[in-house]
Amino acid sequence: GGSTGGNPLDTTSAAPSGSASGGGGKAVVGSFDFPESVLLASIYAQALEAKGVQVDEKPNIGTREVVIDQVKSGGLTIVPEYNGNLLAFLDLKNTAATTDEVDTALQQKLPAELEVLDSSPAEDKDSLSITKDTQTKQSLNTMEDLAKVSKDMTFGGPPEFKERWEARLKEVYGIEFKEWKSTGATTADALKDGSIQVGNVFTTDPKMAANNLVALQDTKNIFPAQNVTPLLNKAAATDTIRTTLNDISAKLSTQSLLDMMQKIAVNKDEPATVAKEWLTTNGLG
Amino acid sequence: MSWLIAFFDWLVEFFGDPARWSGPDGIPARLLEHLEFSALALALAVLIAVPLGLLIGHTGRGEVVVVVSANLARALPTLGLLVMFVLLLGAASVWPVIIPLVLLAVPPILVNTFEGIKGVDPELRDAAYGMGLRGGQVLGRVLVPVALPLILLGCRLSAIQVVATTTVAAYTGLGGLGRFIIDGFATKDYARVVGGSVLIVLFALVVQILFALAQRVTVSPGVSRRLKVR
Amino acid sequence: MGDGPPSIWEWIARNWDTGRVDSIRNLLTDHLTMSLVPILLSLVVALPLGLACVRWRWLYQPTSGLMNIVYAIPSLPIFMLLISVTGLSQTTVIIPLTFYGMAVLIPAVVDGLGSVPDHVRQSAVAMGFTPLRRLLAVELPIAVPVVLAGLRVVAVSSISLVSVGALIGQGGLGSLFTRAYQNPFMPPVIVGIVLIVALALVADGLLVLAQRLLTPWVRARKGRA
Amino acid sequence: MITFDAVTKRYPDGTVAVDGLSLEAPTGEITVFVGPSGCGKTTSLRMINRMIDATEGQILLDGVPVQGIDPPTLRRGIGYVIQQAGLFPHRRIVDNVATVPYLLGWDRRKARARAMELLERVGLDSALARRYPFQLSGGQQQRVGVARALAADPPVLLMDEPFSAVDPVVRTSLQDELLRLQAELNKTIVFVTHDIDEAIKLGDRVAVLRVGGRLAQLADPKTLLSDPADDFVREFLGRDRGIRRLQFVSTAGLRLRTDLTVEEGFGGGTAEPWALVVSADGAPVGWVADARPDVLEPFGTFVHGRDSMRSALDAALLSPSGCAVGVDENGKVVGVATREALDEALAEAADG
Amino acid sequence: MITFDAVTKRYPDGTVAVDGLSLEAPTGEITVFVGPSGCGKTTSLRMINRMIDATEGQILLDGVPVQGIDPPTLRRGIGYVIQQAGLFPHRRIVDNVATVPYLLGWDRRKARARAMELLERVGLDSALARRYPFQLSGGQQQRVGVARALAADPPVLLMDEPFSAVDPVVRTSLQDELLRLQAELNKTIVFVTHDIDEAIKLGDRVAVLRVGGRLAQLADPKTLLSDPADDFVREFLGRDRGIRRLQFVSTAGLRLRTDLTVEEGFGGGTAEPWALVVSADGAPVGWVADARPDVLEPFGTFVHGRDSMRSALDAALLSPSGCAVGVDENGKVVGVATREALDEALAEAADG
Ligand SMILES: Nc1ncnc2c1ncn2[C@@H]1O[C@H](COP(=O)(O)OP(=O)(O)OP(=O)(O)O)[C@@H](O)[C@H]1O
Ligand SMILES: Nc1ncnc2c1ncn2[C@@H]1O[C@H](COP(=O)(O)OP(=O)(O)OP(=O)(O)O)[C@@H](O)[C@H]1O
Ligand SMILES: [Mg+2]
Ligand SMILES: [Mg+2]
Repeated sequence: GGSTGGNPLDTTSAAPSGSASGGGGKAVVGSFDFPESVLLASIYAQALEAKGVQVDEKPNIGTREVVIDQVKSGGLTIVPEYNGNLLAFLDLKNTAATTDEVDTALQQKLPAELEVLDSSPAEDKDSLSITKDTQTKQSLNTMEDLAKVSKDMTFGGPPEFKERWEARLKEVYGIEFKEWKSTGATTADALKDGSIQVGNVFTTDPKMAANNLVALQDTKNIFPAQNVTPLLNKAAATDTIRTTLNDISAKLSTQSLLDMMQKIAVNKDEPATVAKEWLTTNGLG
Repeated sequence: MSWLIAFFDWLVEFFGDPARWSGPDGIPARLLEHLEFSALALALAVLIAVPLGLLIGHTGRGEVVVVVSANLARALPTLGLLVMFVLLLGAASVWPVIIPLVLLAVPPILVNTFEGIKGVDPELRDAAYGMGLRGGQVLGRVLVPVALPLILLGCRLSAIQVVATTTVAAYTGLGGLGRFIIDGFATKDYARVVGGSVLIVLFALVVQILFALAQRVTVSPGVSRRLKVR
Repeated sequence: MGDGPPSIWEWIARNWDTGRVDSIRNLLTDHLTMSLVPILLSLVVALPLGLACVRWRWLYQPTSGLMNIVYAIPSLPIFMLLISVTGLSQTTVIIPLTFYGMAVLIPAVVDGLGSVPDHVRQSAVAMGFTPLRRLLAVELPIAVPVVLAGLRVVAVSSISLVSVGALIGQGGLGSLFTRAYQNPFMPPVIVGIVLIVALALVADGLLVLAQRLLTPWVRARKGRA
Repeated sequence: MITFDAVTKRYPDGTVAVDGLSLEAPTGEITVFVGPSGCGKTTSLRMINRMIDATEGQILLDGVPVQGIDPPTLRRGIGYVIQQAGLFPHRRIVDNVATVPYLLGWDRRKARARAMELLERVGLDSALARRYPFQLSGGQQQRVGVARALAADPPVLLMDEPFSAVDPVVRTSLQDELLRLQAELNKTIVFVTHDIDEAIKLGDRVAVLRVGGRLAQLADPKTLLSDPADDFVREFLGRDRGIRRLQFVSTAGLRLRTDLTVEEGFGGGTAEPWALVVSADGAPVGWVADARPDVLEPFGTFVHGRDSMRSALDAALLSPSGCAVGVDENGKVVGVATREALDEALAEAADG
Repeated sequence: MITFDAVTKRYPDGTVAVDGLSLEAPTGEITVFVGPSGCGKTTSLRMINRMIDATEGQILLDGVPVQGIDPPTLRRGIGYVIQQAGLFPHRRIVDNVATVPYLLGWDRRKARARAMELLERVGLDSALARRYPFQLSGGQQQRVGVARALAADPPVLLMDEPFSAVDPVVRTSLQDELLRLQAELNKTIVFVTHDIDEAIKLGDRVAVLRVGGRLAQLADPKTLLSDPADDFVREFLGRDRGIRRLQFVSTAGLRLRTDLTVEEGFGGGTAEPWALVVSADGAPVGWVADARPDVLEPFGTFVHGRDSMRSALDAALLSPSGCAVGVDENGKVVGVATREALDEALAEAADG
């Protein structure tokens, strides 16, 4: 919506919220509307609480577009981000791919109100996924393979994915779909029941394994690195927050993320419980 | 005032974009989908609620069922039902959306139909039987025409709620005007959110007008007392 | 933790009171706040507006027309648009619900005052009531049953509508639905639906009780009929 | 003929609405059921067309038990008129009247023609035919109700307090209308009312019921007034019973004197204390006392032969002369009934 | 005293409801406004307590123009009773009655005590005091309406068709009640009705209005019946005017014969054609004709001195003997009014 010449709604709420005082006292931890983000936010929140920070949680808010706005305005203090997606959000054209490239680019593009901390080795990449069936039938392995047949296929994913990637996919791989569907959280199911043939599923999503899905190889590195990276409202950030979150990022790995997500998705454990467990195991809780 | 200006900017942006007016993502397609969902849900609700209301109103048995079920159905959260049916039936079919909408639409129709029939002047019912009309004839030729304004009112209230609530269908990936709202929100494209909402409100207003017209056509002037006494 | 998903009872036990914002208990309190405030607020606003519509009849047409439109606006986009104004707070949910409540209550107040039989109003005038006193001592009390009937509708639908707020992260018990949707799991949905319906029925029951206490003359009438 | 044979109606809640009722409503006559509220009038009436079924006993229609007839069929052959007319608000007047003909499968054109004819018959302007019921006054609606009941020319007509919702003036005209119609049509009518005056005016026979649904008396109105069966009936008939009885006494036999009239401009000097001044065209002008021939005193008139003794008595009481002026249908004086003549006629009536 | 001084009411739509009305309603009397529907009765009444303001002319209350008085204050000093009673459905009967005392700031206890006293006065059981209006019958509600109007003991009472919604029997008892109350309380009452019988029964003075709100006649009931001002009034008074007039003629002066009574077991053989058989305790048993001493014929009675000539005439007409039986308040025979005696009394009445 940038073309409207400034969003008047934003100005109304531009003032940082009163809770964001200079000290290390308070923080509002938010998350996107998918379980992994909720989990990460819960890890942050509980770790901070353990450090005596007064935490207010706002889980499940919505998409990046909405959440980042809130961090900027001070409605949120901390959000668990993914460096690649954040960069793509700030600069759609940016083609940085590796973790370092992305982090460097990110520092340049970040608006003044925001601050990112260290990237964690834990990564959860975007992917274009298909079912094993489709894979064997059409012998698709890479996204280049997909470009040949994509015109007959229906794509499903979160609504914002189309905005962000439709042009890039066509430009880099020449991938064009017959139809774009908004499938949100049901993408994996939609793939399975055949209402879509290609879906955008995160690589750490336990549904990948559960539903026999495979990710097509991103041979041209279009999907950037997606390391878990805390995003902060600069004005509300304190050193306690910074060190606590950096400690977490250092300990977090892709495998531990996968393990935790497995517990949440299969055992239906609560994100908060899983987070607490991890914090305790890693001596951060 | 900046509010209003932004609002109109968004409307211009949304409706002024020619790309919006074609394709599977375009306004006409979404409008049609919205119409399909709403009409299907409403039709089903009418098919369930009107006969039931007629039966209960006519026989006078099962009044409690109406009151309790209507209250209960009003209390049911549509979003919860939606999720429940998605989990039960999968997201591919339209039923997870249609069933909650039908549940939402049934109570007003049921209650109004029932009240309409029950509220018909007992003298009138008496006169009808007294002239030798059979049970079904009394219902069809006297009670329904007289209760029609209330029955239509129930349908209208339901229709408006259904039109507004079909929006939520988009949450599970189905189409309809709700797509503009959910997708617009996801991408922070307020023009789309506003445009979609305006479309839904217009849709609801058109439904109101259609019902008003239907009322004019179907309800006898003797019941609506539209005619001036000459 | 055991392997495999917990039963619904286990799940409830685990999540009832975790001390975190999304414990069932906290959601329940949030839900209550977000539904009760609009109920009360809409009543407080609808009363004077309804009175004004009765006093100046010409006001009623446009007001009820406007309220008809308000009623046709889906809650979701309003929530979303309001986020930019009121932020991620409960206010965002409370404001639209208040308007929906008004859409029901203003006509209820007008109808309620309209249900005062003309001969009763006339005899009040004839006995020397001043207009204000007549309103307070005669007309409003007689309007109570109709207004309360409207309030019951508002209460039940507010409680059930709050859950839509979950789509912007402010839905009280509704967040159980979004959570269960993102991470497919039935117990939270069941718990959410049951609690919301229960809340609605309790609220409804309380209002019925209030009606009995406030309007003994209506109850007595039913008792005899 | 409608025959009640030991009919009892007990409602499920135990109320005995009608208790062992036996009576006959003869063909071509108006039988009126009258009695206090709750005495079972409506119940009795509705058992005839099986809107209510009798608990015990049976009702015969020309000797055929109604229990054996399918209710809708039975009802189509019996006209039914109720208090608020019960017109169908969604149908035009003409279609309301044609309801039963339509039901009987008459040709639409024929049914409507019949309806128009009936509207005229009950005294309604044919312009009203295309209106809806709400566009009619209460009295007009009642007339339509009667027309509707007559539409299929049923031999039997049941009327349940048909005129009790309209104001007294309209009510009187509806009653007169009914009597006129009945003189033409000769239906078997059962008429329910709680108004004893109406019962006496309309009924060929009046059945007085007491609460609990027992018959207190069945008699023609005159007998009822002169010979109430018991205190209940006497009480129910109310005051003025003696005066009202005179309604059934004709003035045809009333002896009139023609020697008491004088022309206008009369100067006094007859042998009688009073003389009636009559105008040139025969209309009464006033009484003059012999003592004061220039003062015109009030007078009262009755139509000789048509009006009842009640009118004659009233006319006599209006004048200081104590005499009633008998006139013809055109208002011309035909003679004077003196107090002696009245006394004579009244004594005769009391004896008869 | 209430004075209408050339009062005109023109509604905004141009309807002239009352046109130059001038009359007085004297203190302590019942003045009845009567007339056909729409003749401006209600409008006239409501101008007194300023529920409607006159367009021209003025209304004085004991010489003070009502225009000068603040309406609520004015109204608290004037009782007002209307057709549907207008009771507050949400208040108990006792609180309904105490409404004006509460408004006047009386102590709650005192107001309720006053209400209870009034309920008793209008003939209501004190057990009803704690009920709600809908739990009362129409007649009882009307009584409460009257009690409520009387609560603050206002000198003036306005009553707008107060009894027209209840059935005739209850209506009669309410009318009697009102007359009894008025005999005790001596209020200045303005009473509106469209029922001429009610007007005649209740009114000390009756004002007949014609449509357009013009006064047709203002007179006491007897004068009204004997001397209607014009055809409109005559028409409005309706039939039986002569008979009804007898209502105002007392039987006190009626000559009774005491020589016509015989004891039970009488065997025949008086000089008279008829004899009245009286039981041992003085109650009438029946007439016997000299010719057939074993057959008891019906009789009619009137309370001598209390009942009117109308009752006496009715009693005479009930019997073949033509004589009315005069009894005392306890039903004991005090004498017999022969036809000659009645004629005599009637002639006297007609002259007066
Ligand atoms: N459906 C019913 N169930 C029980 N009792 C009934 C029913 N209908 C009538 N009754 C009772 O039967 C008795 C006779 O009722 P019905 O209606 O025949 O009286 P009515 O003479 O027509 O009275 P009204 O003059 O008031 O119309 C009354 O006591 C009434 O309460
Ligand atoms: N508010 C009004 N505006 C215009 N005309 C009115 C109004 N109120 C009454 N009228 C007219 O004034 C006339 C007198 O009305 P009013 O109510 O005084 O009659 P009424 O004698 O009491 O009649 P009823 O016996 O029917 O009660 C009628 O023609 C009526 O239609
Ligand atoms: Mg009846
Ligand atoms: Mg009036």
